[in-house]
Amino acid sequence: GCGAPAESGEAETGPIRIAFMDILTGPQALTAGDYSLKLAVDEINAAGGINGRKLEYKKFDTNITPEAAVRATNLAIEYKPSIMIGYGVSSGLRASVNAINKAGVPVIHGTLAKLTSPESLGTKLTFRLGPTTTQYALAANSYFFGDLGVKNLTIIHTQDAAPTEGAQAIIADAKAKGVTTTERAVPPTVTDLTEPVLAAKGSDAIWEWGYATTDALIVKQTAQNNVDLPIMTFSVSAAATRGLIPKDLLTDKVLSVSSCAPYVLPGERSKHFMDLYRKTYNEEPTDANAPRYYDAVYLLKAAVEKAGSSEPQKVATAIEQTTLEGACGELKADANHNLIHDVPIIKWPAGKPELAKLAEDIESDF
Amino acid sequence: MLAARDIRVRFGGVVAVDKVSLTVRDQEIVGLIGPNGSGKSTFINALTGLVPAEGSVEVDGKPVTLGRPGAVARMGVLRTFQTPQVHDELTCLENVLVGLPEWNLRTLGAAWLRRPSMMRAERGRWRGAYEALEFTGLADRASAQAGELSYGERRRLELARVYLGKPATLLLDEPAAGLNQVESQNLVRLLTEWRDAGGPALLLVEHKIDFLEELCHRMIVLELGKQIAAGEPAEVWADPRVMDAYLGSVVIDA
Amino acid sequence: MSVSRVVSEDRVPTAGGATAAVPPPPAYTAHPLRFLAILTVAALIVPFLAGESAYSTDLLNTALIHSILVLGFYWCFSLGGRFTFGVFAMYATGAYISVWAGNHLGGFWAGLLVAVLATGALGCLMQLVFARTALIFFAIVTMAIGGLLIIVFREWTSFTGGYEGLSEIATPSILGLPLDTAESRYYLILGILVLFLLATALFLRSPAARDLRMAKDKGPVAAVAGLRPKHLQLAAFGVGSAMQGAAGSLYAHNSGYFSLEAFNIDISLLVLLMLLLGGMNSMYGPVIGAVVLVYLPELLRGVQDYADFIYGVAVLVIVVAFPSGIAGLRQTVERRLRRAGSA
Amino acid sequence: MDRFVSILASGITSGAIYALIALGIVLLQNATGVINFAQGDLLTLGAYIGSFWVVSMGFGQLPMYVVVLAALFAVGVLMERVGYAPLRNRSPLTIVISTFALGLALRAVILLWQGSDPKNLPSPAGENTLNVAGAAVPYQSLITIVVTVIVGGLLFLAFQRSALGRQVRALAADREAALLQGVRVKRLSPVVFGLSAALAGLAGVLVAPIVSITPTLGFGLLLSAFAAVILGGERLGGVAFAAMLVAMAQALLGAYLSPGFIDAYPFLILVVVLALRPQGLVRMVSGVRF
Amino acid sequence: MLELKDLRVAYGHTQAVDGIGLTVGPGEAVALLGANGAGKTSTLRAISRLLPSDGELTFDGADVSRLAPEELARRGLVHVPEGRRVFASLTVHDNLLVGRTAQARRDALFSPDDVYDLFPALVPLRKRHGWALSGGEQQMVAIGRGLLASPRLLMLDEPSLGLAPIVVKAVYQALAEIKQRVSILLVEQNATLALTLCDRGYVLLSGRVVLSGAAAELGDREALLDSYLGHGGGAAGDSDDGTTEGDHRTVADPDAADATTR
Ligand SMILES: Nc1ncnc2c1ncn2[C@@H]1O[C@H](COP(=O)(O)OP(=O)(O)OP(=O)(O)O)[C@@H](O)[C@H]1O
Ligand SMILES: Nc1ncnc2c1ncn2[C@@H]1O[C@H](COP(=O)(O)OP(=O)(O)OP(=O)(O)O)[C@@H](O)[C@H]1O
Ligand SMILES: CC(C)C[C@H](N)C(=O)O
Ligand SMILES: [Mg+2]
Ligand SMILES: [Mg+2]
Repeated sequence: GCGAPAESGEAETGPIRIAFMDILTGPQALTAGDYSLKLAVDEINAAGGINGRKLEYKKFDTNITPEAAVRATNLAIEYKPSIMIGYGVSSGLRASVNAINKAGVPVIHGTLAKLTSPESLGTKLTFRLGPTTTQYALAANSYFFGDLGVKNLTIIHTQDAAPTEGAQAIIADAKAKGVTTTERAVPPTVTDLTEPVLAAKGSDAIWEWGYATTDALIVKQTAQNNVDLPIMTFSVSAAATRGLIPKDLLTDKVLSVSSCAPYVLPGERSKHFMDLYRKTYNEEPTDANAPRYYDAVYLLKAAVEKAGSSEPQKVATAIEQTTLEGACGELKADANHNLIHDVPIIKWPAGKPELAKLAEDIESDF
Repeated sequence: MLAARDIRVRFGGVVAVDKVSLTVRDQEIVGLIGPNGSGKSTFINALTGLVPAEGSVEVDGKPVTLGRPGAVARMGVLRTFQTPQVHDELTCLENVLVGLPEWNLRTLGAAWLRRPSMMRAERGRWRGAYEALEFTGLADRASAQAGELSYGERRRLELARVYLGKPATLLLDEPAAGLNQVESQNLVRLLTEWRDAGGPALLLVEHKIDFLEELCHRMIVLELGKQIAAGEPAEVWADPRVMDAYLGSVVIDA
Repeated sequence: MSVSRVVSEDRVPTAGGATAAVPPPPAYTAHPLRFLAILTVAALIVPFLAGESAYSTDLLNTALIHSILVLGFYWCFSLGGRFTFGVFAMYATGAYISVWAGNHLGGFWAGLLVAVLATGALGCLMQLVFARTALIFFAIVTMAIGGLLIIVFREWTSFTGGYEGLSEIATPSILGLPLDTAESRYYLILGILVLFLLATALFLRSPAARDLRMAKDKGPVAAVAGLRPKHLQLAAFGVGSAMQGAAGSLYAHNSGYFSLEAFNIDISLLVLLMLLLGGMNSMYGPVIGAVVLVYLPELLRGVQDYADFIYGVAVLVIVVAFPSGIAGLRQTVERRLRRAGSA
Repeated sequence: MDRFVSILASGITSGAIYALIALGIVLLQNATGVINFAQGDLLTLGAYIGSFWVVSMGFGQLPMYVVVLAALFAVGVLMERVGYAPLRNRSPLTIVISTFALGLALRAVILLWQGSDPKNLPSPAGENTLNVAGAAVPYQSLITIVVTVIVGGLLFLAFQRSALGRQVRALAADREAALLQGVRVKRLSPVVFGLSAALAGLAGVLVAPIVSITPTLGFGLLLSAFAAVILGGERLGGVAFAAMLVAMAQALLGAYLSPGFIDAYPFLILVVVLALRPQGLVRMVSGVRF
Repeated sequence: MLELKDLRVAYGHTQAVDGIGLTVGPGEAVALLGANGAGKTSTLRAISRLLPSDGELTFDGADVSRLAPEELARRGLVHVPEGRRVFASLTVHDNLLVGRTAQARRDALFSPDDVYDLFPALVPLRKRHGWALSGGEQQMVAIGRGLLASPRLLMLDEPSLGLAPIVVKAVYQALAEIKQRVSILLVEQNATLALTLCDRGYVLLSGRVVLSGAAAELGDREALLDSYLGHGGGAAGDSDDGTTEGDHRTVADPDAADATTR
């Protein structure tokens, strides 16, 4: 099969196509990503498009299995996009990399594991719009160890890929800084964290890396068991905005580390995004993907303008050289094609998110 | 020859068969009777391994492991059931074929690797099965599904299955139940002719007295799992305990 | 034998082997081999019609691999009478073992062979240990075993790569010719599917198939007739498991990369759905079901939010109205018409 | 000590939830001879309806229970009409498959209605806890346990001791013979489906305040409930007891062996028990005699 | 009380019941006789509405051919089916109590104790599950269950099947007793026995009535046997029942036919 790079000519005059790759169906489906991508596309088109060309996008369901991701990728390539935005699961992206390479289409994705670094993937085409597991770990640890002086840390994480990798990074960093750690791995579907919570009783803080559901569980169960410690979670913002955590349990001891938090970031673009999103959809963006895909479209715009072409390969090269002030902060590709370098830590006094710290210039080893 | 000694079957607190011993010699027809629930079917189930049991069973002098379905079958002892057991979705012919004890060329390996010999053997078997159906008068239903048969027809199908199995000893659980007088008579004749032609020794469980009377050489009577009488039919019928427990003081008079 | 027949003499097949009067059992009146040949030829042509895109080739290969997987389930369930929810775990086991053996014992064919043997043995073990477990309990216990196997695979990352997956996978080859394109692997997978279908067809036209039916539906009755019902069911479950393992192996070597996410209980559901839709009383049911349910979601991409709902309803409709699936459509319709006519 | 009590309390709470699911399964199993694989999804539906009523609509907690029970009863009746009534004469496995399909459809409907974002349902008792031997036991756990005990007891009386219960069991044992005895299948079987579904819904609104509501919430709990059904020998009392056993084993093994395998313990229990005792711990009624 | 006209039952292409007409009056006992496969069971099942059938079916003067089986039972047309069909998972006592369901609002004719009196063998088995019972014990439970329904018309399909002679006697005595209050439609292989109880009888062959009349007339052995064999009633002789064909003579031997009459 030759899903070949878009032939020039027609390709340089017609609309610029974006393939949006995400889990669109099933229990793991995400919705806000699609919403914010659409925001950016509509905004750009309303302002006349890119170099006078309209943006057009189409959604492809990668689901959670690598198999489905490959199929979605193959189909997406037939759509002849200038870029693919999305991919929520590392292994799905990894499985699709052959097809991506063959087609030569750049990808902006939000996965966080080592598995999807350009080196592991063996490609120059992928860009990571979001921190890596290492960046998350280091950023949160810097707040814990530096700002709060934590000496004894309990880490509770789900057993799947990224949380396990993240936990390892946290522990390695803690060891280097002389902090003692206790680790508990639990299944993602866990419904009872009593034991890990009790195990954390002697420590200074809890680092919980899982899902919105486990975030809610840990906050509720620490409260029930009178364990009053700072808790760093991976996505409490999602749990909080969805109301999974009772309001009175949200305090400044409940923390979260986020890939992109326009609701607390001071930048212009962040405020603009939040206003636009709230105005358009009349709700809060509930997952961290949302602002990222908004930024991804603007990154494409900047790259196409820089390259003067929507040809995928040229776009890829241009992204490497682009710097963008986005809703998530400053985006700029480093040697590992990671675009984000400042990671926000958020706290929740009285149920309202507040920036606890912006951990700046956090670099990843992959 | 089938020899069972001190067979005992317990279900929790219920002793359904209590130390029953019995021998069926070649060519012999033995009746096993008794009131309802006296343990006749359970006894047969014990011999054929369908319920766990204590005691010992020998076939032609060789011991049999109890509690293992099929152990006696491979030594030439076959049976029928008091409620006819056939496969509703197989044809009558197929139902009979399943009763063939010959193992050769009936395995997965033969199906894949030894087709020609397998097919040759198969054709021979169809003939045998068809003859068995003819023997019990079901030949014209050979390709009908067994599920379409009436109660009495199922009985005959079961009989055809064991017929094909050429048993040395046959245990029949109420073979005449559900047959009318004429049909019972036919069955009597069928069984005698079969036996006379070198057929199996029979152990008969039945409630039809005339049927037993015509066939049996000896009879054994159970009550509450225990043997209460044994001997020639005439002796047994005359036994007052059998009268009381089984026949009722007056024999049914039409 | 000198027993006088109850039926008049003229109906007795005359001596000397004139078996004309003996109706052959239904299994021997069908022509599965001829149909299989036609199907194979058709399948050889399909790639030329489907066009050459990575997308359509991938779909074709997936449909074939799923056909093998469902055929394995058909052996366990339709033939062997043992309902297993562990298909997804067998599939995974086949994949992982095949990759390992392929890398350590000499390439794809060694991998496939070891995977087939290992999953076959695992299936036999399961069937042996739980031989006396009742039907629905067995379904549940296979679900549990599947869950346990996946947990083992999750923890044993040195063997499985866990969620990071495996990418060092031997490329299949035939006579030293590497099959490094998906197009070429189509023929490999097709070959193996046809081989399995042939094995199934030969089995169905054998006395063993008949014995197995009796064994699975009337085990004790078969036993006291002298059959060994448990042996037969064991063989069927083993063969079915081995086919599921083969499907896993082919999946692994065809995809070139996979991770633990590839295996979850949804696969067992999908396989069940495929068999039901295709028809569980025909050896072509698995193929029909797999093909339809690989392509259907692609057609439904436009309304994918409703896909699961449509599936659920589809199964209900099939179960209620077409108990013998697409393969049995003709019989079902005929029966309907007959009933309508006689009522 | 307080650690042990806390773990015990969380175990008993899970046990109560498993018991409610398992009771629903057994009720239906006794009435139809079929194990309902949609029971978990019914639980999920109950939780979502509860959350919708309380969180989205802002209505009261107490009426919520009534609404959920009524709604689930209706769904159960509907299930009977679509997925069971047309299949009554077919093999139990066919009906099992149809419950599976119903579960799938139900999950899909939930997804369409509520999306994949997790939802919550606050406890009527808030986050308050009761001090038991130094350990904090949430009121929600107490509510769950008490409700389960009451419902289980009522069910036992209704099912084991009343004419209605007898008719239901007769229906499962031999539908045709039951008809010949005048058992009104067309009224009875929807009622049983409704009751069973309502039990699932109840379990849903009891478990929801403890965890978050996701589309797969119930399906995840289903296997533990199955373990209870199998261990308990398909009798109401036995099953409730077995549910406790499974949950306690899970909680204690999780606490003292490894929490990482909490999801493996019900599997392990099932596999080990069935390997040793193919009929389950308590011998269940076997249908065949020759 | 019960009246059938031109009842027909077909299984696919086989016509199992081919236009049967039959009446059972109040307080009357009627026997339905015939060889294996003659269509007796099919007839009863059609009456109970378990099988789809054509023809007229009136019970108590009302057309019941559209009624559901359970409603028919509740009106008092109670069927003790072939094959016993005891509820396996219920105890003996519970089995009997389920029988009461069909009693509906009629006065009770029988109590469980009456059944235990009739079948003393069941007394120690009260708590035993249906699946553990012996064949004959099941038959007793099935009959007892039917009696507890307080039937107005009792249909029995081979009630003596598998029962010890002493119990058969008891059953027939009981039937003779209730005959005054309950009409009976009896399918029985033991024709002699059936005709001692019944006032009238019908003999079926291949789904048709080939002989009918008062019990005394039918008691004439020759006519009865002939009709069993398909020579008496003018119906086509091609019974699909092969057993009988070649054997006419043997069977007609008066001694051999002297069935259970000892
Ligand atoms: N599994 C069991 N559990 C408990 N009791 C049982 C079991 N199986 C059989 N019984 C009891 O054992 C006794 C013997 O039963 P069996 O079937 O052997 O009687 P039978 O002599 O064949 O009677 P029939 O002539 O009525 O068929 C009966 O009382 C029966 O209830
Ligand atoms: N489900 C079925 N499908 C097809 N044919 C059937 C079916 N049930 C019965 N038959 C046929 O209909 C005819 C009448 O059967 P029925 O059961 O009414 O006979 P019966 O008079 O009760 O016989 P028996 O004395 O053996 O019980 C038989 O020839 C039988 O083969
Ligand atoms: C898709 C998820 C892995 C995103 C994650 N919740 C984040 O905050 O970046
Ligand atoms: Mg018996
Ligand atoms: Mg009959």
